Amino acid sequence: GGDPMSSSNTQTAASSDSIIVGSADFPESQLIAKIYAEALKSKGVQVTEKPSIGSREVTIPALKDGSIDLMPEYGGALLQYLDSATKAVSSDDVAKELATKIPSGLTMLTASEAEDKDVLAVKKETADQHNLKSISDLQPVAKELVLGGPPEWKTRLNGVAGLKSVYGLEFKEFSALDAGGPLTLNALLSGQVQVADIFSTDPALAANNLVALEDDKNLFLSENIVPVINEKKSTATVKEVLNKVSAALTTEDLIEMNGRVAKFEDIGEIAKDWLKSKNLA
Amino acid sequence: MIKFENVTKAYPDGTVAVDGLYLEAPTGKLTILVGPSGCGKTTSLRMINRLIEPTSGTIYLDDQPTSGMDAALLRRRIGYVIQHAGLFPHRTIVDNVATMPVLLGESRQKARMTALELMERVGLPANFAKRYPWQLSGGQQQRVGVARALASDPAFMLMDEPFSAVDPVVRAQLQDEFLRLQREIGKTIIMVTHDIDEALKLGDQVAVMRVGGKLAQMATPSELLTSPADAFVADFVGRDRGYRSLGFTNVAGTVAVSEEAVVQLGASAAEAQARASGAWVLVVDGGRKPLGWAQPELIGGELKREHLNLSGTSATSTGTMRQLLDAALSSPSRRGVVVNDSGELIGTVTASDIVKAIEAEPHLETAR
Amino acid sequence: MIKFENVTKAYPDGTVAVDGLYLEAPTGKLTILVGPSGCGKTTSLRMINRLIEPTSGTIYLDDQPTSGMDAALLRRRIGYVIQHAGLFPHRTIVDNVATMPVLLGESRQKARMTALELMERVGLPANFAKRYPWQLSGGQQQRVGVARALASDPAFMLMDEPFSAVDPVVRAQLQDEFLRLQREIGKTIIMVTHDIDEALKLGDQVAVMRVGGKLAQMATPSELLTSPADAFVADFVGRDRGYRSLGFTNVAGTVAVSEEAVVQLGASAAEAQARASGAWVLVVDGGRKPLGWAQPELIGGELKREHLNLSGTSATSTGTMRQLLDAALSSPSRRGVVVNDSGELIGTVTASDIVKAIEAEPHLETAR
Amino acid sequence: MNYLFDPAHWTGADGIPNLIGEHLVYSLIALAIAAVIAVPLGIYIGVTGKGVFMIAGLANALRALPSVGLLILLVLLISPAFPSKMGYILPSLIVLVLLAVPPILTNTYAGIRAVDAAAVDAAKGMGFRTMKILTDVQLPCSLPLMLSGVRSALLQIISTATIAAYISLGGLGRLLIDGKAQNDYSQMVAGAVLVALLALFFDQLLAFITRRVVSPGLTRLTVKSAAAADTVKIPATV
Amino acid sequence: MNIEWLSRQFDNIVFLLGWHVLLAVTPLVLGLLIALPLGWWAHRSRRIYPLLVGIAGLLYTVPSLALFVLLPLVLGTKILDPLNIVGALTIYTVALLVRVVADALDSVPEDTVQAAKAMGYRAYQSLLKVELPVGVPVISAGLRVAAVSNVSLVSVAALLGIPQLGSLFTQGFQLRFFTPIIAGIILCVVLAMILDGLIILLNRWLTPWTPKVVAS
Ligand SMILES: Nc1ncnc2c1ncn2[C@@H]1O[C@H](COP(=O)(O)OP(=O)(O)OP(=O)(O)O)[C@@H](O)[C@H]1O
Ligand SMILES: Nc1ncnc2c1ncn2[C@@H]1O[C@H](COP(=O)(O)OP(=O)(O)OP(=O)(O)O)[C@@H](O)[C@H]1O
Ligand SMILES: [Mg+2]
Ligand SMILES: [Mg+2]
Repeated sequence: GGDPMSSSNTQTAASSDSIIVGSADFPESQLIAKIYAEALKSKGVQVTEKPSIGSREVTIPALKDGSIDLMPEYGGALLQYLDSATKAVSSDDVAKELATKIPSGLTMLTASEAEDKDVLAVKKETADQHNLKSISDLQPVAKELVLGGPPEWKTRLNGVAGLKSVYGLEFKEFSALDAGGPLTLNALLSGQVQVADIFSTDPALAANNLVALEDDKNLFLSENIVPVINEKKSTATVKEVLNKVSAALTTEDLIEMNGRVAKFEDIGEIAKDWLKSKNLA
Repeated sequence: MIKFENVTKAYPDGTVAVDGLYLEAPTGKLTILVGPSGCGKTTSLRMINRLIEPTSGTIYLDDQPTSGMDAALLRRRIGYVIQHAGLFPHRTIVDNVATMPVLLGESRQKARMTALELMERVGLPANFAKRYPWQLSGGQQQRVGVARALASDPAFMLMDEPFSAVDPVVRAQLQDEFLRLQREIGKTIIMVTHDIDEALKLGDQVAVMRVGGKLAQMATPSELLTSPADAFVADFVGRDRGYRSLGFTNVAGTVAVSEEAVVQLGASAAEAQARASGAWVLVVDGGRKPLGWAQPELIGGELKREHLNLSGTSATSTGTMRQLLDAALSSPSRRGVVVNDSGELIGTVTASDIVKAIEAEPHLETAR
Repeated sequence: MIKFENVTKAYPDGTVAVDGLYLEAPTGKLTILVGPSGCGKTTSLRMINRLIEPTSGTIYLDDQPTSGMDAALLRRRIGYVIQHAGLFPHRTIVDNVATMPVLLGESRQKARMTALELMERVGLPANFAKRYPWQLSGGQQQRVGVARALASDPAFMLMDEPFSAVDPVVRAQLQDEFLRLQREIGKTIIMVTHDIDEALKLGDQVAVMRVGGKLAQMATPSELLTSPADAFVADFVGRDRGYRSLGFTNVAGTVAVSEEAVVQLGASAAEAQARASGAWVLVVDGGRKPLGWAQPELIGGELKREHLNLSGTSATSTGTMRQLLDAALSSPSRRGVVVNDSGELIGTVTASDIVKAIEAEPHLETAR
Repeated sequence: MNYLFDPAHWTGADGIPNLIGEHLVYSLIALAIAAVIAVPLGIYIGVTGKGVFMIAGLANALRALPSVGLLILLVLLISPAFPSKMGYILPSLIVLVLLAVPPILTNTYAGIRAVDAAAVDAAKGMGFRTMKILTDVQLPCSLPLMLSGVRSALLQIISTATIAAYISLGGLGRLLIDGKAQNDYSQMVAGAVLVALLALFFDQLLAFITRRVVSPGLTRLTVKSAAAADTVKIPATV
Repeated sequence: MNIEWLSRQFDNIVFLLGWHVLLAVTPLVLGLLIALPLGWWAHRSRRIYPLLVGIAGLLYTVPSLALFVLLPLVLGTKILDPLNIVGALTIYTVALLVRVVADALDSVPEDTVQAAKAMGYRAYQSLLKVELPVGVPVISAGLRVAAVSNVSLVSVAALLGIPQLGSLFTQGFQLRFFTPIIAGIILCVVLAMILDGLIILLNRWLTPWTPKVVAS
């Protein structure tokens, strides 16, 4: 018995000559996974893809039990998943702490400089009206504003709790939406919420003229993109390929590629184009 | 009076269920529609209260054509009893019976009072009032159906095989009750059945229909037996029509009744022997009610119940020739027992005497 | 032979359905269980093939107690026909009939051949073979039920109100067919009914049961009519028992038949008048088959069909007294028409002559 | 289970009583709308016999609609037009209503059809007018089946109303969605149990109401005909 | 509708459809196989009937997502294992069909059962050769409902990342892209209707003996 979401079902390793690349159930994760897969394939590694398998509650057990072998992850979020009480914020701290918290059998490769972190966004009008540039600026007006974010923010330090303890912000209400997804964006644009958690690489930020407030007190963890892999599959070739990808990937690349995804372009094409442009395939 | 004038009904699929029907059901009389399955009996009946509209022809209710009337109002003037009673399953028995009065605007309480009376009249105990239809047997439901149709005291009644859902014994019982009731209330009734016995037993007049919706014959029951219009009617009326027609001839003094010596239970063999005429002696009780026949020669000691032969039926002096003949034929002594209306012995008759009386009477030939 | 020895059945709720029953159904004979509703007929029947287990007592099949047998094997030796036929809705008619042979291990093809023969035997056209039960009328389904029970050629048959689901006309027809069949096959049959007419018509012997599950009387039909054991049986047998019992007496030369002068259709009024005896003359067709009676005085011109009175029934010289008497009673001339088996006129008899013959015959008294 | 016994979870906007309240509001509104649509339509089809083919096909097609897909589609279509929670409430209600219509519709229709034809005939023969036959005979007699349709509709609504949480609305679904997001398994179990209890409660409540309003003359029939009619329930879709 | 996207994704959609069929049909077959003996049991015993039907009713009220998550606990499966979905849907199917099978067996006319018994059929012969075949129309009516609702339920598994048509919904949602959502809904409905039709055909084939009446 126990809790299946934190289960540590020991798992027979998948066949070692093939690597299963998984991704979470949102486009960016699928895109990066695709990049990993294409890059590996071009170096002759046998790859099976299992895209869009859900949130971390599903993907981490899946990694552990061998349902998948490789996943693109976000450093901060992963750390918080593994240790909800963490105090690490900066890229280095996150990386260091992650290395100790990562479940046995799994390992992280080098993190990319590219990052996709939570930002608090407001509409241009709201920013102008209250003269908002950073999160601290919200202090006088927070009581009139509704905050929107993913359901887990209710209890998380890097959510409602942190905004209160670090910034001293108490919003009028918190509305549980989704993780920077369409609900959140819709809610922000239609005015149901005035402040929302959006991801920094979301092209919608620019497209909708939203203002991302600066995290001046470093509440939100850095979210560098990092491949998490089953130790047994982490061969030299695989490591080399993925490290090269991580090295080449930038935040701007992500924003640009996310823009193409939003125009319903094929993720495979986008991934191949990027690899070609970086001479990785 | 209900009158059909050249009424025809053709269903949309082309079936002609009723074909040029002329029929008159006189006021206060019970008219029976009888005929083989599918001959259009139900169709004819339902055209009267316009549950089915005739294709052509006119039906009159007391000389007024029904076609011009408001159908719902017309129906409220006519009691309608259908085969499986068609009770409202969600209402108690008393409320089922009270339906029409309430519909006609009477207060619920008053309607229930009437309903209770009517229930008694059709032989339903008062403690059934609060029951629901499913708690009643088929025969009891039929009675409720009749009571419900009577509740608004309509001048006309239509009854579609009202007694068909019950077994023969209960059926006979219902028929008897119904006859009694109709003698009291004298409604203008048209009843459908496909049972010729029922028709002959109940009808003041009987309309025999043939398949195709045509009238084969309209006559009184005894006419039907003695002068069937054609082979179809003769066949439909059945094999025993000679015997049955005796059921329509009253005894009423036509046959001389002879005195019969009797003994009582407990009499000695010798006494019985002395009273016997032939091999048999009639045994009666203290009130001169016949108990059965006994053979004195078989009595050892005194006359006991087990010596009685019970095969003989008895006839009343006011009854029919049919009963009388049967009494004679069924009697082991060949002498039929005749009693008065209170069941006391009058005397006996022989089959020969009865037949002589029958033969003396002219055959009833109707002018056609 | 099927034998009940002191058999009692009490249901778990305490109802005693059958109480100390002794009964013997002789081999090759048709024994009928009759009695009012709820008297335990069905219960008795179903104890034989152990669909119900007796509470106490023993039932023997050819002198072997059934209690020790394997129930399924026992049942395969006994044909069973129930009220609503109980056909398998998912099998064609021929497969329904073939059920038992197939169950007993015969090849399907051979079983179907047998089934087709049996279908013919019970009067079902061969083109019904491929139909399903719902495509048959109630009466036809009954026949299939009988055919199915016969298919394994069982020595014993149990029939529970096998003809009750159909209307009187079809019912009489099924009964006739069944009688003919039983004459051919001579099975040991116990049949249940609550219709005394059916019991008297079909049974070699009749067991009358009373409510409470006790046997009231066991006798042949004519014994039942002439010597009912008690008032309950007399009542149950009904009012017409004198007349009915005539149905068990054959004419067979007991009554002298007089010659009757006849005319044919088209005869002149004068000719008819000349031949008439009394007011009526008998009209026959070219083959001397009686058509009806006519009154010469009413014929204007020549004798036509419309002059015929059809009320008279006719009796065959080999038939029963009942037919003969009815022929006389129903005839407008009071002379009953007697024909031979091919329907040709032999002559006429009067009711008086018939009654004389009846009275001359001693009453059948059975020793008890 | 621990989740249920923590008093902190029983107060506030996100407290269990509040969630149950929201859950009920969505459920009952959806049920009311569905009834308003399905009952008259079912009566019409039952009485006239028109559109029987349509009803069979439609009911099945509605059943086949994946509620998650439909909800997402409707949210994307509708929510931009409403600057308030309405943008989410409306799609949820539509999905719940679509879910509840088939059982009520088919049962109403079947209930009317199942009314003893002889009783209707007798009513007509007694001079009842069409409307009176409907109100005095057909409706009361079809009530047991109709209510059993309502009952299974409500069950489905209650267990499916959890999806409202998926698109940010309240109700007990919050416990499922939040529990999943917060990696709090006991919260999810608590949600599942509460939904089941709520459904059970309403099932019993409706059974009780049925016993009260249905004529005892019909109850014996109900046992069999309710089983025979198409009242099979469909599990919730989240 | 973005036709170009659809044609690009054709292989993927076919793949999802395949999984969807597998995930919907397997529980249907398993559920039926399990429900048959259980239903027979409920039919035989008036005490078991309310118990089994009651448990079945209770199972419906458990949201399917919760059941999907709960099952690995019971089955010891991996969280991503399609077996969880198959298991959960099998439970729903069984819950639905137990009552249907019991009612189907109840619907066999008493006369028919008695006739079989009286002809010397043993209990198992009567069940296999008479009662079940005669109960087919009722069973298949229940099976139709189960099939249709299974198709709809499978799509919920998208929230767990098990590939099937439901994946098109989450995908479309993330991208605010109608094409996959509409395509997914249409395919679900069409699939349900096809399964429904197949069961109707199967029923017809198994029951040539029923009067042809309007199905409802
Ligand atoms: N609605 C209808 N459409 C077409 N034909 C019909 C309809 N109703 C009755 N019929 C046909 O009309 C004929 C007469 O039917 P009706 O019901 O009046 O017969 P019936 O004498 O009452 O028979 P039964 O004794 O069987 O009740 C039958 O052939 C029947 O099949
Ligand atoms: N399973 C049972 N449990 C309790 N009582 C029963 C059961 N079956 C029959 N009875 C009762 O036993 C008595 C005899 O029933 P049975 O069916 O043998 O009567 P029957 O003579 O066949 O009647 P009918 O002519 O109505 O068919 C009745 O009083 C009946 O109510
Ligand atoms: Mg009729
Ligand atoms: Mg019986």
